Order: sequence, then C-alpha cells, then structure tokens
Amino acid sequence: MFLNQFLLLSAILFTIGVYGVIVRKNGVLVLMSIELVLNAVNINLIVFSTYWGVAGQVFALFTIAIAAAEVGVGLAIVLLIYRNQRSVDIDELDEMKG
Amino acid sequence: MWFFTHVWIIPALMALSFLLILFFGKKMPKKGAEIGIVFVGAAFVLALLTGGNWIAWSNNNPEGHGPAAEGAALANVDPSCSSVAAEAAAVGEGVEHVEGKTEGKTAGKKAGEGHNEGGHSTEGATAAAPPIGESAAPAAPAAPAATEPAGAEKGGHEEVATRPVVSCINWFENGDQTISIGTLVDGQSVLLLIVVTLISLLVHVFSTDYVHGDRRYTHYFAFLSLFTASMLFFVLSENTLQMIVGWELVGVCSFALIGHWWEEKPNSDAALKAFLTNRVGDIGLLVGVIVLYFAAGKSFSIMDLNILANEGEISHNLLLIGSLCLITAVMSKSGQFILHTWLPDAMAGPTPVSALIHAATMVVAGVYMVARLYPVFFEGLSISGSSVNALSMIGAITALFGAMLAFVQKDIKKVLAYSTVSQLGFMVTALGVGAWTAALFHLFTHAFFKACLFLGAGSLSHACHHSFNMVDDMGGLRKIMPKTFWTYLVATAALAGVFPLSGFWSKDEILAGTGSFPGTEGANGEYHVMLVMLLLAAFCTAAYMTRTIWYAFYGEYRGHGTPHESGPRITTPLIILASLGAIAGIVNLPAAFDFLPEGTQTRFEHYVEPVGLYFPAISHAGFNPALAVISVLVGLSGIGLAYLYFFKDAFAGLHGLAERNKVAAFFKNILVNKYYFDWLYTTVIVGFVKGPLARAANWFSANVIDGTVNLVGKTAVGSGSWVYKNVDQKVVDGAVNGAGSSASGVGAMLRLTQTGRIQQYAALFFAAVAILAGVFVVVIG
Amino acid sequence: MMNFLNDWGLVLTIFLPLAGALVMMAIPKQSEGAIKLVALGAPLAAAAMGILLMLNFDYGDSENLQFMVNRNWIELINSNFILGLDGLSLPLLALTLFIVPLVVIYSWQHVPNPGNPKAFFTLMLILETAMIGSFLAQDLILFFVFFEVTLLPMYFLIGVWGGEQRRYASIKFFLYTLFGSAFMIVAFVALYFLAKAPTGIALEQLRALGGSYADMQAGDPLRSFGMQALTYSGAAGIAKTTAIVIFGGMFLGFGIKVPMFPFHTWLPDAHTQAPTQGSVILAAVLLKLGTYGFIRIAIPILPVAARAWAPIIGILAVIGIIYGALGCLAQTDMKRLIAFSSVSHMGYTMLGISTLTAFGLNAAVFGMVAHGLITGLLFFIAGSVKERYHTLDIKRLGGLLVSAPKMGWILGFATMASLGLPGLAGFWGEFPAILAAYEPAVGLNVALFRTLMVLAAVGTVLAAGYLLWLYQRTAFGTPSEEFENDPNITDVNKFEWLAWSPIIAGIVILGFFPGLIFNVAGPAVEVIARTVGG
Amino acid sequence: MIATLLQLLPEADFLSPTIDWHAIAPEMVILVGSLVLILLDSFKLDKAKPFMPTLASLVLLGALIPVITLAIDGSTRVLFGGSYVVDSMSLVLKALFLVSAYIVVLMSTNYVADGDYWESEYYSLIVAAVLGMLVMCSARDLLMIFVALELLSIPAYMLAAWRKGDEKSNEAGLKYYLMGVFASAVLLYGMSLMYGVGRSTRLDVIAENLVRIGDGRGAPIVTLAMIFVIIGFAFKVSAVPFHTWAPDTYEGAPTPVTAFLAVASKTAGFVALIQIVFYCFAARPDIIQPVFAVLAILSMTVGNLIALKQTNVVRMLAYSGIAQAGFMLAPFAVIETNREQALSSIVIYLVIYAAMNLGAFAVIIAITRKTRSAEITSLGGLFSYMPGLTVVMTIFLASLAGIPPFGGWYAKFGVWQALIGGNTALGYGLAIIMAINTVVAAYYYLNVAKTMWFDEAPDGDTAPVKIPFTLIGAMGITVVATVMFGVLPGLLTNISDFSPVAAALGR
Repeated sequence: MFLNQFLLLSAILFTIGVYGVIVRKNGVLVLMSIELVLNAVNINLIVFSTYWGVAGQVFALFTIAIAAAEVGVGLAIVLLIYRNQRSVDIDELDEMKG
Repeated sequence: MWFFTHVWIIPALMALSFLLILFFGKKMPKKGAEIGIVFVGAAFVLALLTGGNWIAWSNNNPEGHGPAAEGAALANVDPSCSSVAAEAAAVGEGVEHVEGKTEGKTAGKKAGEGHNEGGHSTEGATAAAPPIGESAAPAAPAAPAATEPAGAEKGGHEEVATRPVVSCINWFENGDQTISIGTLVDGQSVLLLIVVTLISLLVHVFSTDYVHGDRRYTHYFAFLSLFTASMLFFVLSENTLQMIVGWELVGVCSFALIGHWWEEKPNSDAALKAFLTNRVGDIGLLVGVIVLYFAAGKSFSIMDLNILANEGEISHNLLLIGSLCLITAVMSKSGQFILHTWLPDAMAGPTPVSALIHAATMVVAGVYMVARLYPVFFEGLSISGSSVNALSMIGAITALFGAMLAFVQKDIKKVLAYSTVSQLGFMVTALGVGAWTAALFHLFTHAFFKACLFLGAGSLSHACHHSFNMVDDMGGLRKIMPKTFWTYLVATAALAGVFPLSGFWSKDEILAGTGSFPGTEGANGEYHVMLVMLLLAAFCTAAYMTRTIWYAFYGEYRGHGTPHESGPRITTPLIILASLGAIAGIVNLPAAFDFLPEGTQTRFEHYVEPVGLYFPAISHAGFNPALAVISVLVGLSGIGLAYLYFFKDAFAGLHGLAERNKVAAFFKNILVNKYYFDWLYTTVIVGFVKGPLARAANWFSANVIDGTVNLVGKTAVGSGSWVYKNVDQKVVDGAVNGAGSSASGVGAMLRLTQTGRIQQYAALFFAAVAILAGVFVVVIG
Repeated sequence: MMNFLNDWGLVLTIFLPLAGALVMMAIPKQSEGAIKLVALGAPLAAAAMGILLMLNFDYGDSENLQFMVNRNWIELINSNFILGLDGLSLPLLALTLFIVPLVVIYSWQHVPNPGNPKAFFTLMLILETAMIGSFLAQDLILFFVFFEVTLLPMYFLIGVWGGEQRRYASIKFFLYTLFGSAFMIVAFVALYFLAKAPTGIALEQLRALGGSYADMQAGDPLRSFGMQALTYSGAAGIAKTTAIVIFGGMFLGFGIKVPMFPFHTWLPDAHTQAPTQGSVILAAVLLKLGTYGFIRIAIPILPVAARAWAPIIGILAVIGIIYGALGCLAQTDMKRLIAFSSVSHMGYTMLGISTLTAFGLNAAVFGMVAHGLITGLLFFIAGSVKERYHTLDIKRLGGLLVSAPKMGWILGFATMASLGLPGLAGFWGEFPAILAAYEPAVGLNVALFRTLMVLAAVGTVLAAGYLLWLYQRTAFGTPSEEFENDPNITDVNKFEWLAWSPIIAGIVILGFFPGLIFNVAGPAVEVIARTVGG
Repeated sequence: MIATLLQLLPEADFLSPTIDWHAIAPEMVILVGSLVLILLDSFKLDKAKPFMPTLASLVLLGALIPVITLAIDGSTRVLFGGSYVVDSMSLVLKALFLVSAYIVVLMSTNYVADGDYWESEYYSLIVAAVLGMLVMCSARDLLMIFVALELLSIPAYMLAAWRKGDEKSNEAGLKYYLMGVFASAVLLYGMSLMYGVGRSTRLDVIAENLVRIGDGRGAPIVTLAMIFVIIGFAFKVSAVPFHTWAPDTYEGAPTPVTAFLAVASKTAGFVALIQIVFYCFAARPDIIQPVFAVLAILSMTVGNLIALKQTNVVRMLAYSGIAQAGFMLAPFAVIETNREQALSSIVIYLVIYAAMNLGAFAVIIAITRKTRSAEITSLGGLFSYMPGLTVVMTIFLASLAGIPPFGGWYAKFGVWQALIGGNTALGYGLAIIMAINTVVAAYYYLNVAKTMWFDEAPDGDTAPVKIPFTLIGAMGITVVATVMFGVLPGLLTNISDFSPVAAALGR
C-alpha cells in the first residue's frame, strides 16, 4: 500500500487549508479552507481504517457530519456580520483587542 | 535580726510615698510635700535602728579563724540566694534550731505587718519570710554575748568574720535559672542606708522652702521620693541584676529632676546629656554584669560572685574584662574623666537636687558598686602589690583635672560640681589603690560637707534672685547671711581637709592608702603617682574653695536687689550638715591613737569593712603623722595662696595674666572650654551619628532597599505594560512573516498576539502548533 | 466546668469575636450604639473566656499543650483542626485578648474618617479571631489559614481608614506579606512530604499522639501537618541541605512579618498610614506572628537548619537593631519614628531567638509582650496627638507637657519603657536577649555572638538617643505659637484613660514581676531549646 | 409486508448492545429536556417564554437526581465496550457541570429577558452544550470525546454571538467560532494520526500500543499526534499561546455566556485533557510532562502580566482565567511521580474555580445593571452605596487571589501539594514560579478591591440598584460554596479522592 503517499497528500491538504485560513480575507473562503483541513483528516482516517478496521470510517462519517454543522453555524455568523456591516472582510473585525 | 531581714520595708516606704504623692499629692494641703517628709523621716528612723542593730550584731561576731569560722559567718545567707555561700556556711554548722524556729515565726509575723505597711511591689516577701527565719537560726545562739567584743579591738581589723544577712525571694525563673530578688545587709549597705535617708530628709525639708510655689511642686517631691526609693533599692541589692535596675532608676530620676524646668531648652539638653552619657556607660554595666554572670557560673548573686572571685575560682582574664566593663559604668555614673561632662551640666536642676543626687548619693553609686563587687576588681586589676591600674589611674586623673577645672568657673554650682567630680576621683583612686575603707569613709564625710556646700549655694542664690553667678551677682554676703556663711565656711574647711574636720581624716586615709609615702608600707601597693596627683588635687581644692568664699561672701555685693538670710527651713539643714561635716571624722580615728580609750578608734572600719569569704583580705596603711602634716600643709598653702591672691591682691602680676600672656590665655581657654570634651561629644560624635550617619541609613532604606523592592514591583508591572503595549500596537503586515519566522521565538509571538485580527490569531495559533510539534519531534523523536 | 473548657474553651475564645462580627452584620448601620456595644462585648466575652482558661491552666505543666482540641479537618492531607494552649501561646493569647478591647474602647469616639463604625469594628473582630487562632493553632495548615486571614482585614483597615498614602501602604503591606507566606506554604508542603518518623524516644512520643501515628515505625513517611508530630520527628530523614532550604522558605514568611532587616520597608509605610487602632494592633500583635512562628514552628521542627541559620538571623537582627535606630534618628514624623523603633526592638527579640537557648527564647517571648504593650501605647499617644495637633511633624510639635501635661507624662513614661528602662517591661525583653547572646547554644559561633552582644548593647544607647530626642522635641519646651492656645488641644479624656491606664499598669507590673511571663513561658521554650540542643 | 421484507434479509449477525440505562440517565434527561425546550418553543411561542428559564433549571436539576443516585450506588459502570465509563470522578464532574449551568441560567434570566434576545433557543442551546459536557465526563474513546467536544462547542459559538445587533457580540462570536474550528481541525488531525498509531479509538487500547511503539521510545509521528491532540484542548482551556480568542470573546459575548464559557466550557476542556492524558498519554510522560510544564509556565506568567494592565473587569477576568488555567495545567507535569494527587488537585481546583469565577461574574452582571460598563474605574465607591455587593465581590476576588479562608487557597494549596509531592526538580521549579505568580496575581485582584473600597464613585451617582432575586440566588450559592470549600476543604477532598480511579489508570 502507498500509506506514505496518502499521509503526504493529507499533510499537503492540511497545509493548504491552513494557508487559506491565514491569508484569505473573505469569511466564506476561510470557511472553505477549513473544509480542506477537515478533509485532510478524513483522508487519514480512511487510510488508517484499511489497517485497523471500520472505526476509522465511522469516525470519518462523524467528521463529515459535524463539519457540515460547523460550517452551517459559521455561515450563519458570517451572514449576521454581513447584515450588520455590509461586508464579510474579517480583517475589519478588530474592535476588541489587547 | 528582724531589721536585717525586713530592711526592704525602707525602700518600699519611699516607693509608697511616691505613689501617694503622685495620686493624692495635688489634693494635700502642702501639695504632697508632707507625705514625702513623713515617709522619708520614717525611713530615716528605720535606717538608724538598722544601723544600731548592725553595730550590736557585729559586736557579737564570734571569735574564730580560718574557713570554718568564715563559713559559719555566712550562715545568715539565704541558701536560695547564694548557693556558694550556702556551701561555705555548711562547713561551719552544728547549732540547734529551736530558737531558729521561733525566730522564723516572729519574722514571718512581722513580715506580715511589714507587708501591710510596705504597700505595693513587696508581695511575696511574706512568703519569703519563714525561710529567712530558718536561715537566721544558726545566728540565734550568738546573740547572748558569746564572745567578748573587747577582744576584737586590737588594731582595728582582727580576723573576726562579718556576718552579712542576705535574704531573698524568687523573682523569676528564666530557662533553667532562678533569679532572686532580695536584700544584702552588711556594714556597707547600712552605711549608705543611713546617709541616703538622712540627706534625703534634710533636702526634703530644705526644698519645702526653696522650691516653694514652684510650677511642679508636687512632681518635684514625687520624684524626690522615687529617687530615694530607687537609691535605697540599689544600695540594698542582693544581686547584680537588681543593681542594674536601681542604677537605671536613679538615672531616670536624675533625668527628670535635672530637666525639672524643661521649658527652657538648656535644661532639657542637660537632662538628655546626663541620661545619654550614663547610657553610654551602661553598655559597660550590661556587658560587665553579663560577663560576670557567666563567670560566676550563671548567677547574679553578689555573694556568689564575690566569694568565687575571692577564692580565685574565676579566671583572672574574665575578672579583668568584667571589671574594665564595669569601670566604664563607674566613669559615667560617678562622673569620672572622660565621661564626667554631664555632671556640671546637671546643675541645671534645682539646687537641692544637685545636693542630694549629684553630690551626696547618686553619683557615688559607681563608687558603691566597685566597693560592693570589690573582690572582682581586687583580683581582676590585681590591685594588691602593684603600683598602677585602670581604676586608680582614672581616679587620680579625675581628681586632679576636675579640681583644675573648678578654678575657671563663674557659676558657684559649677565650681561645686567640678569639686564633686574631683572628690569622686579621690574615692575611686582610693578603691583603686586598695584603700577600701578610706574610700567609703570619704564617701561618708564628703556626703555631709558637699551636701552642705550645695545647699549653701542654694541658699545664696535664693537670696540673689536665683542666680548662681558668684562672680557677677554675689559678693559681700558674709554680713547679710551669717548662718549660710559660717556653715559654708565650715564645709569648705572640711573639704579642704583642715584638721580636725572630717575631710582631713578621710582624705588623709586615702593618701596613706596609696602606700607610697614612707611609713605607710602597710598598704596594698605602692602607688607613687597617685599620691602626687592627689596632693596636687588637694592643693587645688583648697584654693578654688577659697576663691568661692571670696567671690560669694567678701567684697561688695555685685548683684541687684537686697539679699536676705534664708528662713529656718533652709538654714537648719545647713547647720546640721555643717556640724556633721565637722565631726564626722571621729568615727574612724586612726588605730594609732591608742591614747584614746578602748573601742573608739577605727569604729567605721570595724563596722563597715567586711571580713570574710566574700571580701578580699586587704591590709590597711597605718596612720603616718608626717603624711598627715603634709596633707594639712598642702591644704593650708592652697588656702593661703588663694587668700593672698584674692583677698590681699598679692602677686599683682598674676592678675589678668590670661589677658596679657598668650600661653596663659591658651591654658585658660582650655580650662574654660573644659578641655573641649563637650565640643568633641556634641559636635563631632553626636553630630555625626545624628546627622550624616542617620541620614545615610535613612537614604539607604528609602532608596536602595525600598528601591529594589519597588524595582521588583515596577519590573513586574513594567513588563506587564511592555507586553500590553506591544500587544496592543498594530502589527501592520508582519503577521504572516512573524508567524512564518517562528524561529524568532516566544517573544516574537507575544508581540504578535492579541491584535484583534482573527487571522493573526490564527497565524499565531498554527505557528505555536508548528513550534511545539517541531521542537518535540526533534527533541524527543 | 473543666470538661467544658477542655472541649470548648479554645474554640469559643477564637470564634466569639467572629460571632460578634456576624451579629454586627445583622445590625443596621444607623444604630451605632448597638454596634459599639457588640464591638466591645465580643472581645470582652472572648477575654472572659481567656481568663477562665488561664485560671484553669495548669502552670506546673506549662510545657505541654492543654485544653487540646483535635478534630478531623482535611482528611486527604491529614491536616486536623488542632488547638492547644501552652506556656508559649499563653502570654501572646493574653496580649491579644488584652489589647483588642482597649482598642475598641479607644475607638469609642475616635472612629477615624470616613467613619462607618459598623465595617470598622466588623473587620477588627474578624482580625481578632484570626490573631487568636494563629496563636492557638497546632497544625501548620490551620496556622497558615489564620495567618493569612489577618491580611485582608488589616488591608482594609489601612486602606479605608488610613492616611494620605493609604492605597500604596496597604497594597505594599499586603503583597509583602503574601510574598513571604507563599514561600512559607511551599515550605510547609515540602515538610509534609519529606518528614519521616524518628527513632528512639521521639518515636515513642510520636506514637503516644495516637491516631495515624500510633503504629508508626522509624523511617515511615510522616505525612502530617501536626506541629507536635513534626516537632517529635524533628525533621528526621530530611537531608541537612534540604532542611536548610525549607527553613529558608519559612524564614521568608516569618521574617517579613517580624519584620527583619532587609524586609522591613513595608512597616514604616503601613504604620504611618494606618489609623491609630490599626497601628496599635499591627505593632502589638501582628508583628508577633512572625517571631512566634520562628519559636513555635521553624526552630523546633527544623532544629538542624535552625542551627545553620542562627548566625544569619543573629546578624540580621543586630543590623536591624542598629539600622532601625539610625532610621529613627532620621525621621521627622512621630509615628514613622515609632514605626522604625519597632524594627529596632524586634531586632532584640530576633537576637534572643537566634541564640537558640532557653534564656534567649524566653527573653524573646517576653520581648514580644513588652513591645506589644509599649509600642501599642506609643501609637495610641501618637494617634491622640495627631487628633489634637492635626500633624505629627516633630518640628512643629513641642510643649506637649504644657498644653496637655498628663499626656506628656504618659508619653514620657512610654518612651522610658520603650528605651528599656529597668523596672519597666521593656528591659526584660532586651537585657536577657543580650545576655543570652554571650553564651549561645552549643555549637554556634561564640565569638560572633559575643560581638553581636556588644553591638546590641550599643543599640540600647541609640534607642535612648532617638526616644529622648523625640520626647524633648515633642514634650519639652513651650508650644509653638500656632498651637499656643488652640482649643482642640485638650488633655487626656476619659476614653483614653480607660484605654491607656491598663496598658500602663501592665508595663509596670511586668517590669517588677517579670516572672509572670518568664515562669510561664520558661518550661515551654526550654523544651524547644532542648530539641535544638541548646 | 414488513415482516416479509425482514424475512428476505439475510441472517444479520448484529447484536444490539445491552445498555445500562441508569448509567446514562443524566444524559437522557438532558437530551429530552433540550428537545422539550425546542418543541415547546416552536409550538407555544410567546406563551412559553416566561417559563423557559424555570424549565431549563428544572431540567438541569432533574438531571442531578440520577447523578446522585449513581453516586450513592457507587459502583463503576462500563458501557459500550469500555468507551463510556461512569465512575466516581465522572459523577463529580457531571454534578459540577449541571450546577454551574444552573447558576448560569439563574444569571441569564433577567439579563436575557431585559435585552430582547431569543430566549427559548438560548436555554435550549445551553442545555444542549451541557449534554456535550456530561458525555465528555464519561467518554473514553477518541470519537466519543470529539463528538462531545463539538456538541458543547457549537452551541457556545452561537451563544457568543447572541446579541445579534451588537457588532462586538458578532465579532466575539466569529472569533470564537473560527479559532474553535481551527483548534478542532488540529485536534482532529492529531486524533486521526493517533488512531493510526494507536490502532483504535479506544483510549485504553491506544495506551497499550503507545507503550509498544518503538519499544516505549515511540516515533516522531506519535509525538506529533499527541502534541496536536493536546493543543486541541489547550485551546479550549485557553492556555497560552492558544488563548488569543479568550479576552475578545469574553468581552464581546453577553456576560452570562462569558461566565458559561469561562467556567463550564473551560472545565470541559480540562475534563477532556484529564481523559486523554490520564487514560492514554500517561504512557509517555517524557512528552507530556515538558509540554504541560511549558504551557503552565507560559499561561500563568503571560496571563498574569497582561492582566496587570487591564482596565475592563471582564477582560481582566479573562486574563486571570488564563493564569488560573496555568495553575491547573501544572499538575499534569508531575503525572509520572504523583499521579493521584495530580488528578485530585486538578478536579478540586476545577470545582473551586467554578464557584468563585461564576460568583465574580454574577456580581459583575449585578453591578453592570447599574453602571452599564465593566470598566474597573466605574466600580469606584461601590462600598459606599452597595456594601453587601462589595463584600461579596471582595470574597470572590480574595478567593481568586488564593487568600484563606476562601476556597481559592485550598485549590492552590492542592496544586502545590501535587507539585512538591512529585519531588521532581520540575515540580519544585513550577511550585516556585507559581508562588511568585500568586503574588503578581494578588496585585490586580486587590486593585479591583481597592477601587471598590477606597475610591469615590466616578459620577456622584450613588443610588443603589435593585438586584433580581435569581441573581442574588446565584451569588448566594457561589458565596456559600466558596467559603465552605475554604473553611472545610474536607467536604471537597472526600468526594474527590480518586486514588482508586487513579490507581486503576494505565496500570
């Protein structure tokens, strides 16, 4: 099996996601980057599940479901912000600091 | 016996009188003076009775030689006070106890009464009384004249052991030690008992007139009582700790009385100076007592200490250190050169006080202590057989320089003050050369005539609007104040040592005691230097006293107003004291006068000087007519010269010498400035301690220590604010770079945190993840 | 009766004031009369309880804890609610019970600004409970708790009712002490884990305590905070260096409280800014917590370390004596001067302690009580002077003996007592301490301690110096024209008499009958001295 | 029909698990409760409003009953093949969560009602979050833990942004949400790797395998996995350097929610850490001890230092909470040598911390009802017009500073005991650093006390304000708890003596 390749792939995905999270100014895009990270996780789980049984796959399913829920909430909040200040640029949110 | 075991009643009386005056004095018709007089009178009577008893008691000293007899002589020392004495006493034993029991009972009963009248601070004495009675038992049989006192008369000091009576109660227990408080009665303490109470009584009477209508009349008498009480307490102390207590208490009384008129700065300054100077000496006292406490095997008891020191149980060095420490105390309290400077200033106090405290009683406390602990000094300074030691040296110097200082004073009290300094020097020298009896004898006589002189001076100033400046404000008072004049004259003569007044006898004994003069080899050593210095001092003494007489009583009245003779309450004490000063000498006529009837010579020595285990076997210089004549001549020549100089205007050349001659002026200045000691103390030393040093310490406290603490605090807050500020300030575009450059470490991270920018948070977050993970993966693998 | 006392005596003595505080909280703010009544009643009740205890105290056996109370408290760490009264605690207990009611009486009409007697007295009662508790606690943790509880009330007393700089002073006082106690508790915990059961006779004593000790073998981990148990263990099984470090922790905790020389800087500020009542309690009782801690905890539990530390403590103590005295000389503020004098006087106490001899420790105990009474009185007077002159600047004062003679005399008495005049209490704290330094416990450097002795003796002169200068500048002379005939300047009033005369009497009585304390504390400290091998 | 359908199916070898319903009764009650809240709301919209808080409280307290019965029963119950365990410790924690949630509800009642926020959702969300927490207490399986974590986090995200109109609240919500999601992403990644190396999601199994890998010395990937997982929860407990969200979120969120986050959700994070570390990672102390030492030191130091400079009480409490988290993290660093005390000291700290911190927030809510601002200066002169409130607040502050006789001292004492009991250099070092930090912390707590007691009211307005009884109730409970735990810590130590539990761990 090409375990290493898969792990590498997931690592790359993870990094891309993190990069997106850090640099993207648009809230929605940030959410999408997060999705990338979560999927990296899923890849890991699936790969390992081929060794250690279904638990991994179950875990992956849970992850997908919960990710969906999270993104739902996230979008709601972003929407809320858009309502209040007509923009989803999360860089403008620095009212509280220190 | 009862008087010896209950002698504590006397100080207790005075203490009670103090309290009474303090609380009720103001309400009394005479503002409390009467209370004081009544009580001190009572105390005096009791003291006299005690004295009488003592004479009877020591007339019955059993014949006997060697340790056994001397041990037996200590049978009246309560074992609980002095274990050593108890052991010694155990040597000579074997007496029935029946009478002892009865003695004990009566003693107990009496103690009960004593307690009732003794008032406060004497509880527990009752409890202590029975054991005292017990311990008294062995002495009982001696009472019926067992041995012929007549036999005990040969040459003054035969080997008849004195029988001191020591009684005490448990004061407190500290650790494993039991410290007792009690009384030590023997010739020495009884002597002081009488002197103190007598002079105090006279001064009380004198004061009723002298400080009449004073601002703080009542307080004045209160403190007189307190002083008397403390002095008696000191005199009767059974252990050194007790001595310290009395020593300090009299110091405070003198402080309070010197500063009696504290509204004026000089008076309060003088008071402070007196107290502080004494405090300096007290360092010596404290340390010395501590050293001796351990030297005597953890015991404060004077008996223990003396006996051990006497029998050479204590190493010479310890005794030396101890005695040297104590000498500093003596120097401060008894105004010895170089700590004498407070005494003249102390004259700022009311004159009767000067008479009582700064002439007759308190200032001799130092002398008394040395005499009390004589074995320590005798062994420690190895007085016997040598020709010089610290004590005698200090004494002699003081005697001479004090006398010289007395010359240049304008203030009559200052003259007397320096005279006191010088006379104390005589006493200390006497102790230093081993003439113990002579010292005490001189203390005795000096008390009378010096008190008389002071009171006389008081009487004078009373007449002259409370000025003591004899040079400017007095003169020609001979006619106006005859009583004062004559008494003053007698006292002066006594002080100058004119035959046959008391001063002559005591001073002569001291001179002989130096053992330097051919024919006085009987003494303990040969102190030639001392003899010379003392003779010079005697000369000066005579001279400056004559000077005072001249200024005060002769010539024209230079003051203002019309002086008048003082009232009876002032003059009576003068007369009494003068007459005592005149005749007091007879109590110790030299043994050599064997033409006199039996038992009239050396009474003083016989009754006062202890013989026994707790006192060194000192030898006595015999009376030497030649020396006597010389001393008288010296005195007379002093008088004579001064007479010629002042009265007859002889040596005209000398008059105003100081004005003309640089050299003379120089020396005069030195004298006028009291050898610049005050300048040294106040300006240099005190100034330094008070000023720079203290300020330095304060600065150190405020800036360095406190500063460091504050610095720590500041750094905490400061670094907080640093983090805060940098966290707060916007990082424009460094987020990614900073996050990327994770090598820049936690510091950089802190700077990048908390900007309010989510993405920078995120960057920090992942950076931290990367670092943590990276580090651990690398380190641990 | 006896049974009642055995079970409840100490507990009641401790918590009666607290009960009073709770009652007071229920009283509405307006009814000041009731508040003051409670404020006075509770301490008096506690005092009465204390007197009962002292009457039934077996003085023949004062080296052993009496009226012991021993209940489970925190099983997990085997820390129990142990109270006990012995010759060492008794004088300090007496002191506390004696001072607090007087303070209340003094406050009767002197409640400092901004008023609010309710809060003021409540805090004071809580404070009393804490102080009594720490003198009676026989368990390290219990002691620590009471020790810390004293902080807050004092903090607020200073901070709310204090002077100009009160904020700074109060927080400084608080943080200083907290810093020390943080290390102290760490040291306690270390003891808990490291101490082992001893061998020989000590083991027998330990077993005699029963409970978890009953069947201990030598070398078993002790796992206890009980002071007795730890004392018996005597730090058995702790390496010397470790013990020294642990002692260091306690040294910080107690030394700051005393305060010893380098840690003293909180004291002048706290005292100067605190209201009179605060200063009095601080000087009279709180400082004693530190010295008491040394005698009761640090030394007996870590004898070996104590011997190692003794020279350092001695040196610091003497530095404190001289240094404090010099500090006094530089002061211009009466209250601050008195505060600095505390540094100097506590130096004598610490010197006595550092000798590790029965004599020295006993002197220290006496010194604590004496200093409590005398400095307390001095602060009382300073407070009254401030109240009348509205300043404590020594330069402006003067002629107190003219404007208020009685107060002037009392001040004189206090200064005399404070400079260690024999015949008054102060002397018995100083002289025996100096004396003890001549012959410290076996094994300590004799030469060093004799040097210290001499220096300490020199300190007495400085003490006389600054106190008399203070007295001269305040009491002697004539009042300056600004206070020439100021109606405010009245003589001692009846509340002040009520509050002061007992203290004065106490000082005199202790001065002439030092046995009252020496004989009680003697056996107790002798046991301690023996454990240290002094 | 269905029957036939069933017959068609092949013989299924699926056997349904035997479920100990008593063991999961609390969770069931909460679950049902939250559903009821939602449904009730959707049917009888406005009529139900007033009853929502009461109902929520009833649900929470109701869930407490089975917890108690289980505690009385006392036996340790293992469900779902060991991935769900109900033992004494988990019961203590569950009780803690329920009570704190109840107090939060008390605090919220008027707060939510006054500002017109959606009420029913609010309560149902809180209850749902509590469900996640309860599950967390018993979870012994990575998956279970993850689900529990999300279950308690997601409602919290929404609650943080609850004040819809307020931009601060939105910002708080978004920050919390994003950071939370990043954290759970990292956590998940770690978990996936952990699953890979540990060959299972069951903690005990993983522990066994961890020991085996590289015969005990492990491999880089193991380290990586562990670090990621730990960090995932370090975020939850707001440990430096993963604390950045906390101050902003606390400040922006509605104060009751802040209290909920600061106490319940932080506690949940610690519970998760306890599960993971004590039941699994304990096999590799060489990794976790240094990690936690670093986190603890950073948290207590940085938290305290920044807190010194805060002007806003809530923010100050946020940073102080970070520092407190540092104290609680310290015992993990001596897990190898002093396991029992480490465990119990953490739990004790959690309980006491919950009591005093909730109390502090309750008081702040009460005060802000009057001052309308959480600036420290606005507390000036409080003592003069609301002495009672001042005293209560002072008690909480003193307790947070660790001054006897209030609970805080024993919490810290316990930690010290654990650290020193470990008798390792690391332990002593941490103890000293912590001692110093305690003093630093005392400064800013006292600073607040000072303002309330010593200063004058900023605006002369000294009219006392009416405090709703629910709030008084919340304060009452917390004050009593704080004082009780301080005076009689025995009460707490007795129930949190987990030596049997801890002894069973790993060994």
